[in-house]
Amino acid sequence: MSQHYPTLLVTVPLLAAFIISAAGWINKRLCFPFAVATLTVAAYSCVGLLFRVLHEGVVHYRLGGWPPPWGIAYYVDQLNGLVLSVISVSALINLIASKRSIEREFPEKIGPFYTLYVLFVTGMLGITVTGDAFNLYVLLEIGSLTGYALIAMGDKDRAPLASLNYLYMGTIGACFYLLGVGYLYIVTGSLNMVDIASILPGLYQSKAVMTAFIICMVGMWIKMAFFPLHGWLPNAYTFAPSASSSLIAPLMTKVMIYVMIRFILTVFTPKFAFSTLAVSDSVVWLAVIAIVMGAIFALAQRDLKKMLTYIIVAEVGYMVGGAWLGNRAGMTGAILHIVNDALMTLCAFLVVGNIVYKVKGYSFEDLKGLFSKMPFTMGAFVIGALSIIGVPPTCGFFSKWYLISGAIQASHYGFVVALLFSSLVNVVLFFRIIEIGYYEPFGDHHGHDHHPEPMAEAPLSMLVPLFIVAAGLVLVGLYTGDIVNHIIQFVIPKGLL
Amino acid sequence: METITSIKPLLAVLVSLLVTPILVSSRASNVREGWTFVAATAKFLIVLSMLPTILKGTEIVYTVVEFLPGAAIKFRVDALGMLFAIVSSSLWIVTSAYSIGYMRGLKEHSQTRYFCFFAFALSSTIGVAFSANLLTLYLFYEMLSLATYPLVTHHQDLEARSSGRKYLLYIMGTSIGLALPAMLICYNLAGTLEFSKQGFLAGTASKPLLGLLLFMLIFGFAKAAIMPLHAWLPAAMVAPTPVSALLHAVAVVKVGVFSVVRVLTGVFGTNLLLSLDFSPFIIFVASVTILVGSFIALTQDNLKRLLAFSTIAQLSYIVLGVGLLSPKGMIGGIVHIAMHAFGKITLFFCAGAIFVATGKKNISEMIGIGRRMPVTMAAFFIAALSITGVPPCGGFLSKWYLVLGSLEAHQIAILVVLLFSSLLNACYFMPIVYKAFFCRPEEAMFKNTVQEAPLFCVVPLVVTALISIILLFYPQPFFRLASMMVHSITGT
Amino acid sequence: MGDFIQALVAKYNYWIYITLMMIGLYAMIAKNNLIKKIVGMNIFQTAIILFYVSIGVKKGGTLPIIEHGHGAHSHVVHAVDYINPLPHVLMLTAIVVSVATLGVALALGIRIYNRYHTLEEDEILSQIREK
Amino acid sequence: MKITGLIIAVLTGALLIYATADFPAWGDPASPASTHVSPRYIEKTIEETAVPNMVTSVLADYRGYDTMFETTVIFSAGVACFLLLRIFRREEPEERLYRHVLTGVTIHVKKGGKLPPSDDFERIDTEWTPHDLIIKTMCRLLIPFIQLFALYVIAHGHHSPGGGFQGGVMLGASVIVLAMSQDLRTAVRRLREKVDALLCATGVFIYAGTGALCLLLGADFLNYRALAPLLNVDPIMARSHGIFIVEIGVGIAVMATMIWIYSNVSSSGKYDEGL
Repeated sequence: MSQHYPTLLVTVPLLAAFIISAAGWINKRLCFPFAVATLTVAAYSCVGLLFRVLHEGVVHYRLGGWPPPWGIAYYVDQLNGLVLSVISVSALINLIASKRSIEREFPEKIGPFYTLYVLFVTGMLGITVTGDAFNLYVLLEIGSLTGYALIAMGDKDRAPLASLNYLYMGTIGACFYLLGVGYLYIVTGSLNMVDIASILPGLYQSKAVMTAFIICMVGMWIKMAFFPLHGWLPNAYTFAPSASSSLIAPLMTKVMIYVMIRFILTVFTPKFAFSTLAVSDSVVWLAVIAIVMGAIFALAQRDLKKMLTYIIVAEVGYMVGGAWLGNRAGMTGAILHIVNDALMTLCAFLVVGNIVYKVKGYSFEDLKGLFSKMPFTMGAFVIGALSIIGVPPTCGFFSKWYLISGAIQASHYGFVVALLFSSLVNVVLFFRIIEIGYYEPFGDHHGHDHHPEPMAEAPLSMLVPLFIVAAGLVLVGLYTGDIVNHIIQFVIPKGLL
Repeated sequence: METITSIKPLLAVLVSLLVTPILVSSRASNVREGWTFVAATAKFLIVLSMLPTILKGTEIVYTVVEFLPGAAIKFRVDALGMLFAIVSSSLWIVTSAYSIGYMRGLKEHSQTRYFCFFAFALSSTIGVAFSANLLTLYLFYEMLSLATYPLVTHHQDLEARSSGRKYLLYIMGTSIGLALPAMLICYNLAGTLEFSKQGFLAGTASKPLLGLLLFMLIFGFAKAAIMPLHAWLPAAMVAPTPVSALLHAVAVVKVGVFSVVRVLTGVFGTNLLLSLDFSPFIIFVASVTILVGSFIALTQDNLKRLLAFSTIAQLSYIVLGVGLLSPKGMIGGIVHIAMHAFGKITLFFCAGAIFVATGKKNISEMIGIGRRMPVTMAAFFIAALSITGVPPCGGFLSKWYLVLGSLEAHQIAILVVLLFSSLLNACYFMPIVYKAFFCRPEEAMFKNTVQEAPLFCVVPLVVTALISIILLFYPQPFFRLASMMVHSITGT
Repeated sequence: MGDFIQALVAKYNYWIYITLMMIGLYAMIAKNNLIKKIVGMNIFQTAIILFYVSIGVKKGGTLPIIEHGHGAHSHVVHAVDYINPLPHVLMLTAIVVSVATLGVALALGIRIYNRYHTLEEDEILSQIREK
Repeated sequence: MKITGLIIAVLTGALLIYATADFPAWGDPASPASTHVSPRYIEKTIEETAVPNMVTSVLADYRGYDTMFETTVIFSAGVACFLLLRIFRREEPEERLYRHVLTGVTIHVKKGGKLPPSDDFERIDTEWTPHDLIIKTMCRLLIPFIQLFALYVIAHGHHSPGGGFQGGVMLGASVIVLAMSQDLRTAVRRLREKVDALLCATGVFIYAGTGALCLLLGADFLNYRALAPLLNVDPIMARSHGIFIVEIGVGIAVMATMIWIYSNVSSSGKYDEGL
């Protein structure tokens, strides 16, 4: 079966989504075990595929048995394999962690919720695994449509509008991408990424190719919420239900960054992206602005979840900037940060989920005294915070290491300063939260006779996944060397120094 | 130089971390504190067991995981690290005993959290001592900052919060804002971060860039409390006294100074510093800190704040000694790590004991206290002598070497600074002792009921005071380690 | 100028689709009414569909169904005789996607309307601010 | 906002127009799009899939994988609308309205009250619900023909324009016409919500399941050749039949989803009389 991993990881969740949907009408209790089983299979296939790629090199798969470029083909290299594993594992962890909150928030609609959940994961996995530019668009729309619905189920007052705005922006983004693919098709006649890449070198001077590249990039930037196209993200992620925000926030932006890197590295070559088209410097400066503005906006927030969303905006700036530095270290940092940021965001949003589950709010007011109330959740939060700040040995430090190295090598000191600035702002942001959770409510006098609030920790089914993610942050940090040496370095073309 | 691979350094780091789950889960306080002792003793024994190997001139290395060539989590035990590790691990045992007396005496809340983070902080300290490269050092440095935050802000009141903010702002602000980019630039220049005998930066960059790096690294490790980045240390004195004692006389500040010493010797190397003529800059910064710190200490009434400023000044002795780049001065500076540690911890213990027994924090309220707490104040006197640098205490030796070093480096101005600051030390310590013992009985501010603090408090401070004296007569291990270190880097 | 007009006329299909698309884009950005935005979105998507379909055209080609059906194995088929089927297939997908998006957008619009009893964005925002 | 929108639209338009300079002339048979990939579809469709309609063969076979997800998109839109709008527990209103179909008399039934057991009453939600006999009758007459034609479109997709999507939409439209001309309750009585939802999932499942069946039979996903032994035909015809199976699935899914979306959107998820 192992030769079918590339398709299993997409089609198993797909088929299961229909079964879950049906099960929702017959017996709701079946939905959750089905979803878990499916995502376990998907995660197993993804990790299995990654190991196969590591051993054998690029894995090809022809869907329908048609050879590319006529049929749709999958090319799985180390980059896909890595991102796939991250997606499937984090979706699985979140699924288990959010069971209780889903059951509490949508007791009647468990079936459709899990259906859309699994379909969203299918979309994300499909985007990552596919080697066909148009197929990517279709899966992108699956991911987006399900995402809109999952988000709109949150806060009754605000979520639908936030989701609708996301839908407008998301549709523009996806349409730009589709248009870019159309421009590529009109000059190359092909939709297969590898095939396009083989035709393009003769056309690098073509205005159509340049425009195609630009609109594709703009479309992706909208989807990944790259400043100044980030407007939809904060509200959408803030007002989403906990289960959705901890699913979508780690995955959507990261997958789009993967797509961007895939287009830079595979479809258009780095030579075209960084040399022929002299925009990389401006993009990095845009990333600098994204990071700085993300950090500043995060400072202005008065609730935890919205603060985290602006941190995502800043983190997107990290990755876009890193990828566009145009050197090996920067690209390594960006790819590594896809993995790390997915885990970090997952950790942070799972914590928010736990807090919402117990305290029913996430504004700073609600966080008072949380360290004594929910010590384990907050312990995991601290690890996540450290990783986002970039303190070793958590993984956030190492991707920042590569990003800063890349910036130094490219002599782009603005980016270095922006990264350090955002780290410092993150220190302020997170220690503000920690302070609120740690000090307030104040004791009567000088801390003596201080009676901490009784412990009211989230259920074990939410804590264990959270701990796994928190431990993952440290483990991924410790194994950074292996990830870079055995996976990422094969992804980046030799020409890129 | 021979090296052997052994897991002992890692064990020494981890032993206190491993015990934290037990500390958390233990319900009885006796069990919890029993385990603290076990961990402290185990740590000390592991460190001590490596001493003979080090004294033989062999180094112990252990690589945990390698991220990049030249940048790994890697331990290397050398003479300098050994000296620091012995000091901090031995003092942990004493402090643990003192903590029990202090925390129980004051019925503090959240004692479990306190002991856990104490253990965590010690792990980080040993990690810094044994780190083989800048990355590992940075890692444990940051861990220490985080582990000490809950300790500094233990009281969880408004004052603790503002001090905690200041503490983090200074410590993490500088480490992320200055040390981290400096480290990355170093790595990009040299392709490695491994400390070496002659530094790894030689010949990699121009003088202005190296100067910038030196600046960033010295001020990036703000735990060394070099002015103007010293303000966190007095603020951090809101912590319970054992924390101030161990962390702000030994672990935290010494980690800062240790990091600076590592940067000067292992990253830049003495030859590079000499050839680039950076020594005057370091000496200037250190001298200013010594003098200004001592002057401010003169004006303090709160005993712990006075000790804090005294610490700021004394730390710069170490930087000064190493910055002189003369062998004797370096030996003096490095040995001062140990001498100052034993002296200053005694002083803090005394301040804490007074607080436990009387609840007083200010010097002006301590007139006549020597009659009520003679043992404590006798120890205070001995330690004050040690810090001032007067025999019969160990502090004399390190200062003597510093003076020799300044002569060796033909820096007469430094000689003046050293002597003058010793005078200042005497000026701010001796009045306390005088008022404690020799004021007239009618001036005494204490009732006859005031007694010595609990035994758990008194015994540790007596022990450390005695060690201060013993170190004058048997300073051999520390001098041996310091001179091994200096010989290995200067080659003489 | 002559060249320009020639280019304009020769590629008028692109001009038309771009104009349409920009009308849609403008509506999505500038309109205040949420439904008008949805209409703009549909125009935008339809313009792209037009663009793709116009790629498929071949002068002299007929619709892409082989006339003789089964038993035509001996009959030689020339690619130039039929228009390109691929863009049509792609646009079937795009149409379906735009219908699906429309459905979800309308569902969201209904939820918003049920909550705020208006679809003007500024009125909704002022209601939110008042709260 | 208007100015910003205008500027963005004009700039984007200018960029897009700028790029058309390097486009091949319109309808040029020698353009890359017409010469690179597509000729194979045109020339080999009979040979490889035995389907004369190239759009069908490309849609359901060469790029069948896309189409599977396309159907999934529609399916997810259906589920999304359901998830967003459907309201299950509704307060029973104070009084219900019933109209006597033959006379048009409206009866108010108080909460807890019962209606005489008769088929001549229909439930209505508002007093002004129109009662239009002509439209109702005409639609009722039309619906069978719409459905018949829809089935033809699905079945004849191999040889003429048509296929699962088009046929499915028509089938769905036939039910929607019923719901519009009568009311939603009548339509739902014909096709229960649960059945509709299950059909929706089943339709896509047929598609993806066919793909998975090929996988189980040892070929690549969606490689219909593998179905040859099951269908007892040669591999080429197996492709043609596979396409047909898949088109049926698409038809069912599209029909059911269209109805599902319509019912939820038109009644705001209440499943009352609808528009």
